[in-house]
Amino acid sequence: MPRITSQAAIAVLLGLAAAAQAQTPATPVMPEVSDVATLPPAGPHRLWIEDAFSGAAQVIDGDTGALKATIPGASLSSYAAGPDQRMVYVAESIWTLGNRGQRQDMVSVYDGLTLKLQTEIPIPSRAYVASDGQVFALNHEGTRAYVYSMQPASGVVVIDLALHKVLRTVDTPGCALAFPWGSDGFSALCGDGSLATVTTGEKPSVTRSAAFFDAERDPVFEQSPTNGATGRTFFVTYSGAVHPVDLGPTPRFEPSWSLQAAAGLQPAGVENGELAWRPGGYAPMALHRASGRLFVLMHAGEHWTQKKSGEELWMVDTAAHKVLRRLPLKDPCIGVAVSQDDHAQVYLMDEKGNLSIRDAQTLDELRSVEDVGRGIPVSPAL
Amino acid sequence: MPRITSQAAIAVLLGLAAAAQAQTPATPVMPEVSDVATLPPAGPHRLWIEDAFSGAAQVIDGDTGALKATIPGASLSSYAAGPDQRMVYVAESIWTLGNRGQRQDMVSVYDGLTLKLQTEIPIPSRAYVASDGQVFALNHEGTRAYVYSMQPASGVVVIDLALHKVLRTVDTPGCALAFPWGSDGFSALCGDGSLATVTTGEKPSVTRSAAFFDAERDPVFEQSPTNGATGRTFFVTYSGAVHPVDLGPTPRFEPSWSLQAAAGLQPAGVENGELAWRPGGYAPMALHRASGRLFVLMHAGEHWTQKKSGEELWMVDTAAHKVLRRLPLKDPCIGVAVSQDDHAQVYLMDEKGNLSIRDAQTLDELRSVEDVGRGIPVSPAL
Amino acid sequence: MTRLTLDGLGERLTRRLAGRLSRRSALARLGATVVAAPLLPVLPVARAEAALPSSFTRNAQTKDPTKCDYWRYCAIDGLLCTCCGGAVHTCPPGTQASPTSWVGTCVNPDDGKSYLIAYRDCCGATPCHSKCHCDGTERETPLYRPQGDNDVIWCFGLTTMAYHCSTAALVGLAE
Amino acid sequence: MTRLTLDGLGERLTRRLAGRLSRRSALARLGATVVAAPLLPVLPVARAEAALPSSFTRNAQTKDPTKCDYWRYCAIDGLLCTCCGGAVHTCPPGTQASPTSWVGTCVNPDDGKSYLIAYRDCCGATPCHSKCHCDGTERETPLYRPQGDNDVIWCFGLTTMAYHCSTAALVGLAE
Repeated sequence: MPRITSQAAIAVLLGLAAAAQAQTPATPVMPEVSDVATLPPAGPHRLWIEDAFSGAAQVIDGDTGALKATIPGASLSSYAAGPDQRMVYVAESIWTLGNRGQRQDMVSVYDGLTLKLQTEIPIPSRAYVASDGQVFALNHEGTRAYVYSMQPASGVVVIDLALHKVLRTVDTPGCALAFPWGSDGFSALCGDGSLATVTTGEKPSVTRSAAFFDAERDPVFEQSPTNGATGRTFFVTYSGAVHPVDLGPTPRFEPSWSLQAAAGLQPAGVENGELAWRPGGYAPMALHRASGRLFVLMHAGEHWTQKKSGEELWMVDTAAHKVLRRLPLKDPCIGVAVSQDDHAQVYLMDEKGNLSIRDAQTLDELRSVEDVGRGIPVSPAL
Repeated sequence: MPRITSQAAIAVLLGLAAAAQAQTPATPVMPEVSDVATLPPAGPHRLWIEDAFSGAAQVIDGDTGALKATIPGASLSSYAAGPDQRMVYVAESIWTLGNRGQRQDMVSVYDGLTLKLQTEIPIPSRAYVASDGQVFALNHEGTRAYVYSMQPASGVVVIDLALHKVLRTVDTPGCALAFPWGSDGFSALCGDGSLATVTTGEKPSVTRSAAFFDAERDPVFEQSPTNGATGRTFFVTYSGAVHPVDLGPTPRFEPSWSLQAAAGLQPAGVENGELAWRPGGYAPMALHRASGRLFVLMHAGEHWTQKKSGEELWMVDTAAHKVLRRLPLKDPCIGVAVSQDDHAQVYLMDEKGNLSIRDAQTLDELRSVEDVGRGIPVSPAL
Repeated sequence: MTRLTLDGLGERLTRRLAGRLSRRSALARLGATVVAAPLLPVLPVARAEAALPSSFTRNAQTKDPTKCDYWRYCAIDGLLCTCCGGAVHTCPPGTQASPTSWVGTCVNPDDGKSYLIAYRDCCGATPCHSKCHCDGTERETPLYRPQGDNDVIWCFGLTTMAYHCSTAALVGLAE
Repeated sequence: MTRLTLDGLGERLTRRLAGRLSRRSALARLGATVVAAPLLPVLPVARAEAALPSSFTRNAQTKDPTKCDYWRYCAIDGLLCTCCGGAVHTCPPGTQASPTSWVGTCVNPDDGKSYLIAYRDCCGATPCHSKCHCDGTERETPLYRPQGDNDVIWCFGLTTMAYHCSTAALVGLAE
């Protein structure tokens, strides 16, 4: 008598025996069983919307605009995906009593299809920041994860993602962030405008370059795009100077060039009152690695407006140092992302929380999604 | 050389010795010291805005409309104040890993002036609900707290607020909520429309009345207002029938009367299609205990619209069974509260999150506060 | 019993154990329900319909389960899983479907019949960012009739009660 | 050192201790700062102003500290404590003032002078519901120059880093 049984169970659970007895039994028909969805294998147009403060990343299908799932995360977590997004990693800091209690830093590991928690990798510490920069990154093979830590001192926690354990923490005094290259190396940016090159083997080594930018007057964005497979990286300054660097054991620095000059304009300066088109936003740029095309949110403003939303999207050929397209944006945008396939899509998030999905070639809008909520778009493809 | 010292400290902390050295020391002037504010002793017009989902209660001064402080709380917490709001209590459920891990149920105790956490009283369980009803309540002396629990079975956790410990949990099968009366008694509402009377001494006793309302077809609001000092309680049904009951060891039931009739209208029925003025909202009513005046949010609708926002505020004389005023509301309101002093204020929260503060006598608006955010107004005066 | 036992223990310990014990007991007691779930319904069947359908029914549609006026949502309260990567009776990836639920009786305007709907919450993850928030209140009852209370977080018997979204599973004919 | 020690421990234990140890070390190292706080400033002084004031300075006011264009907020990022029951350099009740801060150099339009402003976060409570969110970016630098980074949660050395709101304390003349 399953109905009796379940009635009894609920009655006990809810302490409502009396009420339950009183109820007219319903005609049994085949009831629907509740189940749980799984994600299809990730295609190239899968998109994440990362909301730093509320935590959680929305998983969106760029081909439909539909919300497919939510990756759970504590406030101020960082998110990353392994090869083919078969695994999803969340670097997070959680207190046992929410706003108080014992701090717990970890990298939580989720299956990429079921989003079921696989394990938690405890880490000694991580930078607790509302930053969209390279604070949590994987190497291009997805075998290593690097977590930037600034408490108490500047360092990078190196994690073996196969063993699910911390290998070591490399001190990076005066330097921050982690731009991975090769199997076990990464580079960091330093407060004096130099680059730190770090190998993370048994005996970690840290070497410093000469300063290649003015970190005080015209810093490079911590969201400067990098290609973990080749080490090719474009460090872009607040004023729009592009410093191409091939990261690796011995980094190769190329002469810098100007985004504005690439558009046939005067390079922008850093003095007060100097109005120019400048890069800005919370996710101000994205690189399509195969084509070397850089998509940058640009706004008209003075220096020190590096977080101002983009009024135009510039499509830049980083080989020819040429701006190919300038797309005026109806609503100012806080972030841009680009997928990494041949038929790439560009994702633009505006200040109202509306997402625009566009063809990366033509920049025509394919579809838009209203009111996605705060957060920046990220293409999780490794 | 304090400057050196502190420079060094910061340098170490941030791992930026290099950068720090490079800096021009600033001319020492008397710098401002950071301090922490404390609340003044609570006046009668102090107001709480409780946001069930985000957690936290905003403390607002009804005489200025200013936000004075925030009472921290986990999602789905319940809030209560002791005598003169010298102590603030938060009943909350927190998981050690935020959305996972070990569940911890507790009543967190805060000093009413500093809002510093004094202690946490662990409790076996509590109902985890988005309810604004009597799930957490103090007796009128502020010596006992009652926490309704429905996991696994229906019961009420009795807490001694002097000893900061749980005395016992009283099972209340088939009954829920806690309307405190006297020093150590409370009443609960039952699924069959009866009232359970509970004494919580060494040998707790639970007695049940005959059914006095139809819990299935016309339930009474769980937010029905009660006076813990006298036991005087007005159980109001979804259709607007008022059941006055003097809660106590032997509850005294008075004949019910109709809100609509008190306004010279036909009492509202419960059949589909029957349009009438009905009580509704998330905090649909509030009682000014001294005057016995009931303030009810009313809307025009059919039965089963008990959460619909109020389109009018009715001021009701509960002794004369007479509606004294019907105030049309410009924007529909989700909640109402009233202060308990002689120069009482009425607080109205509309659907847009705007708060209106009015004179409880004239219902004239004294001031309004824009965009206070989701949440219902509560006057925490015991 | 659980509670009496706990009262004997030290406070710290009590707190550490409280959740686990009470969840265990809940799970034990729920076992039957979980197993029997396919053959639910348990639960309150509304009395014979009044001649006139309710206002919700009169305005309900049967095509789009991402809208609040979808017929099954007559007593739902929460974020629709249909907007969060789930479906009408399917939880989004990474969440757990609650073995317990509150229940509504909704009329399908296509056949005019009343059906029992089990509103099962999907739990165990931060809330969905869904814009689809609905609050149906037909025959919705207060906590003292919890089987009809949609303010309760219906995640009993799961490893966590973090609320994500709500589903509406058809469990039977009400007549 | 902390970390090397931790690497030796079992994973569970590591996690249990990590926060506590690193906070302790932070506190130890911060001791001097905390004590010396009244005699701060430590910190980067911008180079001599360019002839023209910055756009923020040109539009700044000195009357209303609950507005983003208040002169001291040239490099603030966050919720203003002045809207949360605190004041320009006062944390709201129940929160803790961070002993550390990021720093901005703002011009007071009344005297045209540049001042060092220490932006100290108030921590230890759920975020303020303040509508007063501001994001000044004057001389705001990335993580590799953290003393000027307003994306960092500046709650180092406190018992919790839960962010509530941000203050702007005057610490000295920049010239």
